[in-house]
Amino acid sequence: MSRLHVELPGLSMKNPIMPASGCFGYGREYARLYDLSCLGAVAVKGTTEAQKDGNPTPRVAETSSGMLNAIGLQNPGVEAVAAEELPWLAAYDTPILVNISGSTMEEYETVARTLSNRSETSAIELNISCPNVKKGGMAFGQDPALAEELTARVKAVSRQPVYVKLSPNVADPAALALAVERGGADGLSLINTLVGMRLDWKTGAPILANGAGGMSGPAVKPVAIRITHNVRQVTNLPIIGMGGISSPEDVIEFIRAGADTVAVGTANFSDPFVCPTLIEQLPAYLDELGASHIHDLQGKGAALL
Amino acid sequence: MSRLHVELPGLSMKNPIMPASGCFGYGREYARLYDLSCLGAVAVKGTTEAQKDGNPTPRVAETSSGMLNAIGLQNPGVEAVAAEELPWLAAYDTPILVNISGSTMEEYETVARTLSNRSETSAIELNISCPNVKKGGMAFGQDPALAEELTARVKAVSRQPVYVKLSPNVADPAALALAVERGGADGLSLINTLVGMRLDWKTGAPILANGAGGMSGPAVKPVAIRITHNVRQVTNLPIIGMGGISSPEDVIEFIRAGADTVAVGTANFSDPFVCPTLIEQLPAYLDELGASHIHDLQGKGAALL
Amino acid sequence: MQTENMHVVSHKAIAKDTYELVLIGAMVSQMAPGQFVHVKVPSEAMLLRRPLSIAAISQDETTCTLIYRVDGAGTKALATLNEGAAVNVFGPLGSGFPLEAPSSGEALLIGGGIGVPPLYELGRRLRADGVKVTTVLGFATAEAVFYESEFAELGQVYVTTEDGSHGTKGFVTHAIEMHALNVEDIYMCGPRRMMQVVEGLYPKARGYASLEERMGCGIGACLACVCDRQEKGAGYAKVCSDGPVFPLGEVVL
Amino acid sequence: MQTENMHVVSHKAIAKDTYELVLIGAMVSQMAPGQFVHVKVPSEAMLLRRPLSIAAISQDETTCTLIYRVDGAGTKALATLNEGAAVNVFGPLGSGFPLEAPSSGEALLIGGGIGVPPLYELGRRLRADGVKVTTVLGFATAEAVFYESEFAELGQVYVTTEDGSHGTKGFVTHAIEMHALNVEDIYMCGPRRMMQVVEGLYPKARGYASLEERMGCGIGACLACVCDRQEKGAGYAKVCSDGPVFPLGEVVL
Ligand SMILES: Cc1cc2nc3c(=O)[nH]c(=O)nc-3n(C[C@H](O)[C@H](O)[C@H](O)COP(=O)(O)OP(=O)(O)OC[C@H]3O[C@@H](n4cnc5c(N)ncnc54)[C@H](O)[C@@H]3O)c2cc1C
Ligand SMILES: Cc1cc2nc3c(=O)[nH]c(=O)nc-3n(C[C@H](O)[C@H](O)[C@H](O)COP(=O)(O)OP(=O)(O)OC[C@H]3O[C@@H](n4cnc5c(N)ncnc54)[C@H](O)[C@@H]3O)c2cc1C
Ligand SMILES: Cc1cc2nc3c(=O)[nH]c(=O)nc-3n(C[C@H](O)[C@H](O)[C@H](O)COP(=O)(O)O)c2cc1C
Ligand SMILES: Cc1cc2nc3c(=O)[nH]c(=O)nc-3n(C[C@H](O)[C@H](O)[C@H](O)COP(=O)(O)O)c2cc1C
Ligand code: FES
Ligand code: FES
Repeated sequence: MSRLHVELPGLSMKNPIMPASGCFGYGREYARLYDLSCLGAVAVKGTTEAQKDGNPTPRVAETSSGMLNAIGLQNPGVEAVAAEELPWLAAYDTPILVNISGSTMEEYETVARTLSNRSETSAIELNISCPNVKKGGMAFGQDPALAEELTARVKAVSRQPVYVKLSPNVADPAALALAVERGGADGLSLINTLVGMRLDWKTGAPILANGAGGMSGPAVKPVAIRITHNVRQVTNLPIIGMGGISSPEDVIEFIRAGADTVAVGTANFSDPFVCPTLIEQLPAYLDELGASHIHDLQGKGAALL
Repeated sequence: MSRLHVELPGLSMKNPIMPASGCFGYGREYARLYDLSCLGAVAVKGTTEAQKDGNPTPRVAETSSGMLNAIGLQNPGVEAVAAEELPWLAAYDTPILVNISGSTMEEYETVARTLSNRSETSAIELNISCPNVKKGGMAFGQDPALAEELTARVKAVSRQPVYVKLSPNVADPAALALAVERGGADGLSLINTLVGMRLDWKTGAPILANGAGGMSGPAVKPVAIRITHNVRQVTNLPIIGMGGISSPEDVIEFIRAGADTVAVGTANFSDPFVCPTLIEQLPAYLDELGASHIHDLQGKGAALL
Repeated sequence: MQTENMHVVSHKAIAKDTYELVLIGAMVSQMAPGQFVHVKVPSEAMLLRRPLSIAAISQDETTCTLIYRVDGAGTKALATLNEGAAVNVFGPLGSGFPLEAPSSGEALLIGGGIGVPPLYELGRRLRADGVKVTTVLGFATAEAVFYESEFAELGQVYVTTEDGSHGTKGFVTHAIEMHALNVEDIYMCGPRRMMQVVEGLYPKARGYASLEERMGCGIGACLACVCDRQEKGAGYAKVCSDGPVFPLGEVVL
Repeated sequence: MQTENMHVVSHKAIAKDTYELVLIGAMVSQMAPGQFVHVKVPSEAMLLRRPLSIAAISQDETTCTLIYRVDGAGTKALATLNEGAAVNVFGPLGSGFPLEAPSSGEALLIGGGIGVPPLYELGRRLRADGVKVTTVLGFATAEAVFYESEFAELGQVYVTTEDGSHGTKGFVTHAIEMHALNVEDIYMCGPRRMMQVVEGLYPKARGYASLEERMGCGIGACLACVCDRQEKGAGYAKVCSDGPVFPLGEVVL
């Protein structure tokens, strides 16, 4: 077993690097740049029951060491994803983490049932933290009782492990983590984007057509590290850490904070080759730290002592 | 009346620029660099009833386009501030916004009573959002009922207008704003720092001795703009906007979002002359935008329509 | 499609706030007119690359020319690059202009402001293939005008400025009307409003329009840069990968 | 105390990961040994200035020398500065070493690693005033050693390395013991651990220690850089403004 290999519910990963949901489509575009089989896993774009148009443009804006997006979950809908996208991506030798969204609990159930029944799906990532849709999305992720119920209902219909993706836009992320653990979550994805906004100083109009959007990139890394660290103190659930990762040092910082593996989002836009580059760079960092396996570096948290 | 003049409860400001609490001490150090009378106002370091030691060092860490601090409200206590600091600062021709903190409601009351009775105090800034103290601090700022009660109690003993400083570490900042408005707040300060953490990737130890700290600087500006904009939709209260301001464009972005005036914190560390520089630069920006007064640019929000 | 540290061969102001940046690198061999490159700004605080059209290509010298206007922080930082500096470029991206000679044998290039650059290499190729090239360039003021003489080498050029400080006063359509130009085959790039007016005035024109949208990935993965297709229910097109050049009639300008 | 765009006169590696940066500017006229400057890193994403000691001052040439070790991202970025480049400097800050001749007439300078720089200008001044200067410099390995010959011009120099690859194997205290150096008046700067050991071994020594702490403002306003005073209940001292140089016995090393 390689020193980068990570074994998590549903995800048998060659290495701890996966592109984050929404930053990598269904892999088709990046497959033109490198062989996706090198990746630890792929988290695909959020899928809803029906095809979704998303928000008007501009959908992205730049911020200091970060960006805002308000894509609004544009996606071709569950049937098209099942029929066209997953089979295509499954040709690569890498697990697929299928990110799902909805505006009602029923919609989440339908999408989870359909996609978890597909052999291509390795695990489900339940997005209860999207700040860019009017209904559902983040609301489920800000109320522990709703989050627990939704998790339980999705678990009940899902044949694959379920990772719940939490929002940083709450006073107490650890309480949400415990709620979804009670709901039966198999793992956690931390974090989705922080709600932010930028205005054009000349006109006063928001730069995003949607007004506000979700902030990602290195600017949010300290928030993500703190949430990962906090949550690791209260639960043993596997954690997929993310938020601003762009270097091997960042990957290790998340593992130190208690993540089991990581996802890389925004950095793909700065450097489209960032994922294979990180995979290539990590072993030398393990050497420098005298670690025989990446998990030797993992922060165990109070709950694991 | 100058085109930069801003008139707010207790604060008659020559211009909309004041240094933010905790980034400027009581002004003594910066007074060696320039004449503090040029400033719109000065927000002084948070004061508690007794002298407070604060946290062990390191107390600051750098983040991408931001910083973390965990000073822990080190201050000489209310008596020393009243006897030594305020009279000294009052020699300058600028209003003084006295930032107060506490670990119990009684402590807040005591500090507010003492300091609002000082003739040097122009207004009180009630800090219910400090992430760096174990007791009190942010807890009051995350629960609308507590925030309302605390505001009401401080208002009852205060002879000066009270601005309540809110935390961004909540799911719904507008709900907090409405709560403190019900409590009788005369104005709002938005925002305090976001909770964040950094680990040394080599050792896994937090860089701050305190573990977590408060994140400030340009990295958080989109969060601050969004909160300012959100809160402006629900209330007419005066808003002191802050979070990552370092340029005239930033000042205008906050005014556009609905702030009445702004505060500048972290930027003082990058450029110790940033406040006078902004004051000097703003008129040319008003010219460019064809604004005769800075408030011509102000975003009025839904509540003011 | 690759990333490469290209190097600055020359960099100079050619109009108000407008710079011509010549870069050398292996990537040039893959470039075609109408494609763009996604340029990393020399600042750690700016994560997003800037999409810039390829204005000229020299396969002999393995150089390409970008022309950009200093607008926000990123282009301001770009403008500080000295000769010899490395610039990280991702490209070439998008699908450019089809290079077949238009059926009328005449091409009308219509460029507005900072939309002018991609038309230049296109014009050179069409001209080399024997197509008659006519160009209409619209700018705000005389100070903003660039590449007038370069386009003049390809055929007749008409310049308009909004304030009349150079060429015809008014918009590109004024010049087209005034000189009764042949609008059978048009190639255009510029502000949306300009392209909408042209499309509205000449509904029978064949041709292509090159679009701009704010971008994330630049290759079709993030869905930042969508625009509506004209056909109802056909959904969105992605400017970065389906475009930036679209046949007239395909997407809503 | 001012901010100034100083300019790079020379910049070179003088040991492993260690650079000597000579800057020219008006601010030099205010500088004294033991003070530091707060240097803006050439990156927008790094907000905090880096405190660096003033290692040498030339009033004639209005230049000062900084010596720094590349450690994290900021010093890595500093190391890319070319001759002629502007560096924004805030300073001079803090209170430096008192320059009166020590009562014993002899000064023992004790420097560890990247704590060596501020001792150099101090040594030059003391020497110029007729004080007998002896220096002990501790480094990790031979590769890290710098300024040995510069200090040799001021008097006797003893170098120690942890691995024995140059000079005496061991720590600065080994050299002090081995050569039975006069420890009546000492001036030291280096790792906390080194200074604690020296203070512990020679409790009767008079002198000064220069401290390091992570800083925000650099002038005493933000309370980032505090250290404990030895006197119970006396509270904190601020390294940036009360120090960085403190008389032995004043603060907890
Ligand atoms: C396919 C394509 C080709 C282009 N070709 C050219 C060209 O040849 N010459 C030229 O001057 N400009 C061109 N542009 C526009 C150019 O990309 C923007 O002017 C530039 O990105 C602005 O960056 P900034 O740093 O000055 O502004 P900032 O406001 O700092 O940019 C912030 C963010 O917004 C984006 N952005 C801002 N304005 C635009 C815009 N008009 N279009 C797309 N993104 C924008 C930036 O890329 C960046 O991500 C092109 C755009 C596209 C999409
Ligand atoms: C008064 C004083 C004088 C100094 N003189 C010198 C000198 O002459 N030569 C030299 O090489 N070093 C000196 N240092 C240490 C030097 O400031 C740090 O090595 C440097 O700031 C590290 O920056 P970085 O970008 O490499 O590290 P990063 O880890 O990227 O720095 C991140 C943040 O932490 C701070 N930081 C990190 N390490 C230290 C440290 N050891 N001390 C203080 N802040 C730190 C940085 O200033 C920055 O704010 C001095 C420190 C102080 C307080
Ligand atoms: C353009 C964009 C689109 C995104 N779409 C989704 C999505 O569909 N579902 C989801 O759970 N997260 C989505 N995210 C959030 C990312 O998966 C990730 O949680 C976040 O960006 C933080 O990581 P980063 O800083 O590495 O980008 C999106 C992020 C970006 C930038
Ligand atoms: C070093 C430091 C100390 C601070 N101390 C206080 C404080 O005592 N009371 C308070 O209300 N806010 C305090 N703050 C928060 C600032 O006043 C301000 O709300 C925040 O930093 C955001 O603004 P900025 O990005 O311009 O720094 C402190 C911030 C910093 C960086
Ligand atoms: S920029 Fe990402 S899809 Fe076009
Ligand atoms: S660095 Fe701010 S008080 Fe010392």
